[in-house]
Amino acid sequence: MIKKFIHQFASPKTYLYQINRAYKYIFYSSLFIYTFSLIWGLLFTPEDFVQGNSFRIIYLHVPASFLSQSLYVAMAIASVTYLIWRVKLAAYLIIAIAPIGAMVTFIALSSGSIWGIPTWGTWWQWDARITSTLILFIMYLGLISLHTSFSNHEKADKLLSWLVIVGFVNIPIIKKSVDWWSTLHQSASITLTDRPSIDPSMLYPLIGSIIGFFGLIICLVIISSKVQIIKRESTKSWLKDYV
Amino acid sequence: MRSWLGPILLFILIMVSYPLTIEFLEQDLEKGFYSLLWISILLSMMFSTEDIFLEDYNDGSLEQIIISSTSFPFMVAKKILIYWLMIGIPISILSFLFSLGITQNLSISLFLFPMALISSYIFLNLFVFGTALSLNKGSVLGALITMPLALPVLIVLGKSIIAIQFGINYLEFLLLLLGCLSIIITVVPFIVSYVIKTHLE
Amino acid sequence: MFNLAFKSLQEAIYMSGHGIYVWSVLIIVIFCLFYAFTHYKIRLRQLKKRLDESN
Amino acid sequence: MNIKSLVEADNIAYKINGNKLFHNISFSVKKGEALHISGPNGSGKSTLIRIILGITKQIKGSIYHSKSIDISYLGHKNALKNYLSVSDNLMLQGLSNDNELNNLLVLLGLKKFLDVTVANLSYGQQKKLALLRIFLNKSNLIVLDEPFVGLDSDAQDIVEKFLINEINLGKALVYTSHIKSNIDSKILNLK
Repeated sequence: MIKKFIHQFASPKTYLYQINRAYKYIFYSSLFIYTFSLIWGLLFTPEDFVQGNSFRIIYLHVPASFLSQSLYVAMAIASVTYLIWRVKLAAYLIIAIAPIGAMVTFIALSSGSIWGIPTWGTWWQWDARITSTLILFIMYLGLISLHTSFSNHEKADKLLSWLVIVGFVNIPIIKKSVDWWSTLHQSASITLTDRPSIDPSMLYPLIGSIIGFFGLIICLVIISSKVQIIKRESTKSWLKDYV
Repeated sequence: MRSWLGPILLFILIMVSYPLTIEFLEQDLEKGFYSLLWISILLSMMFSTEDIFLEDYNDGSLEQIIISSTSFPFMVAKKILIYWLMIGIPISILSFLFSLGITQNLSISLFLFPMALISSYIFLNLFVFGTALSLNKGSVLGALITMPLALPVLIVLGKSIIAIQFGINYLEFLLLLLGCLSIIITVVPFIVSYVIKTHLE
Repeated sequence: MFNLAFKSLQEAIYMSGHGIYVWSVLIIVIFCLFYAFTHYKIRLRQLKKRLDESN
Repeated sequence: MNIKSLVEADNIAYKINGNKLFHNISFSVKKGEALHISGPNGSGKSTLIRIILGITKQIKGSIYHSKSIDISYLGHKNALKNYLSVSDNLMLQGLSNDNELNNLLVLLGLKKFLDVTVANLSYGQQKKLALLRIFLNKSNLIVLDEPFVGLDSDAQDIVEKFLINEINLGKALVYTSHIKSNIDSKILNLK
């Protein structure tokens, strides 16, 4: 019963038609929210006492580093769905998300290290967060290169989902161990988590930028999954009607 | 199985070239030695697994094993064990010997030996997973995929050396690795056999 | 809450020395998002075109 | 499902990257029967064989294996270790050095090559060596993918005779071949 329901609901055809309707609303509303919160955050919030103006990078950095992990979680859920119920759409989603995840992680990494220059005085610090983000980035690249090296799509999908699941089990382990490792060093002078409390005038634009960025990335995932569906289902007759 | 000597030689070469890259008469050889030791164990394990299934895949033996009634995960586990016996154990003994030459502190070397045994087995399992994924697509891909998974083990290894240098109880590190090993030993053969079956499809 | 933090445009760009960091991060983010959107849009158009031709 | 059949396929189909290879394939193989899968290159013969073996999964339909099934299989890859000698290969396959093996070695003309590494044998000789596994296996279903390729007519005769004898003894055979053979078999034609 469940299997039938999932297969019906998650058929690429239904997905494509449903998603097309929602796409415009998500895109324009999240674009609006994102730009609004960025302008608010970058120009209107008061200066931070400790970090000065460089703290404004928070509005660009935090959404990305937040999403870099959620996207991997999404991939892991899709992988389990694919391996258990053989839902094709889930397989398309995995490989649709992977490059976007890599891009978001890259944003998180580069913005973090640029932020590091004014605050730490160096662009790279072997801090736990940065290191685990770097490892996550490498994992994303590994996923992409695994998938592109097989010409048989079904095979590539299955192998990819195995890797995603094993990697997913490992992410908390890597995070924990890197945390543990970094306690050896002097802890970084300023970390995000140690901030006492954030002023609401700084918090609201932050929440807004997270929501907006989230929506934009969802739009990206939608388009790239569309690309995957059209690429992989190109022989289906319904697709020709759709186009 | 013919290639068991290669990884051991690689290990020896890295170990020998380490002092050569440091200034002559350097007194502080010990400082970077352990991290290099763990990394070279990692590298030689990576090197040793690069074609663990490739030959059987190319000549069709893998298909025969799957068709026959023998348990495939069990065969994978056996294969990993043989690799460990032929490569992992010699490398662990060698790392014991090399560390004797570097440090005067015997307890470090004595402690290092079981760590090397366990960690080489863990690395082997992880890289076998990687090579199984990239089976006929070259070993670089498999290594790239599985290296991040091996990092926590490296961290534990590094910490354990520091613990012993400062006289902290290091037994818990050993137990931690043993725990990891027991999970990995039971899980990896099953995942690897699924992955290889996917390849043969 | 909605008071401009800077007195002039120049000051906003300079951000007392930190402007270069903030704006370069902004440029990276915008570039990445823009690139990704156009990349996928172009790809989608190509695929649709190919499908049309095969009909 | 018929009790006697070892393998029964019901309406199976297969696709690669979304392209149909074959569909609506149904057949059954009973004890004492042979099934010849024929068709042009690329029609999915080998894939069908692999589905019968249970290595590849069909996209649609179902395939039943009898509980008592025991398969011996030889495909394009002969599962021989190139760098080992003939006798080492036989040992690796678990074939004991008994009379039956000895007779077969003489019959197939492999006796004098026992100490030669497999890489130095000709393709036909390697094939014969690989067929030994099939000859000596006590399975009840023999699956062969192009067994006669590379064999001279004498060797083909020996193989055919052996297979016919096995079928008469109540074993089942599934094979693909584009070389004509004297085995009396049902034909499944893939387009």
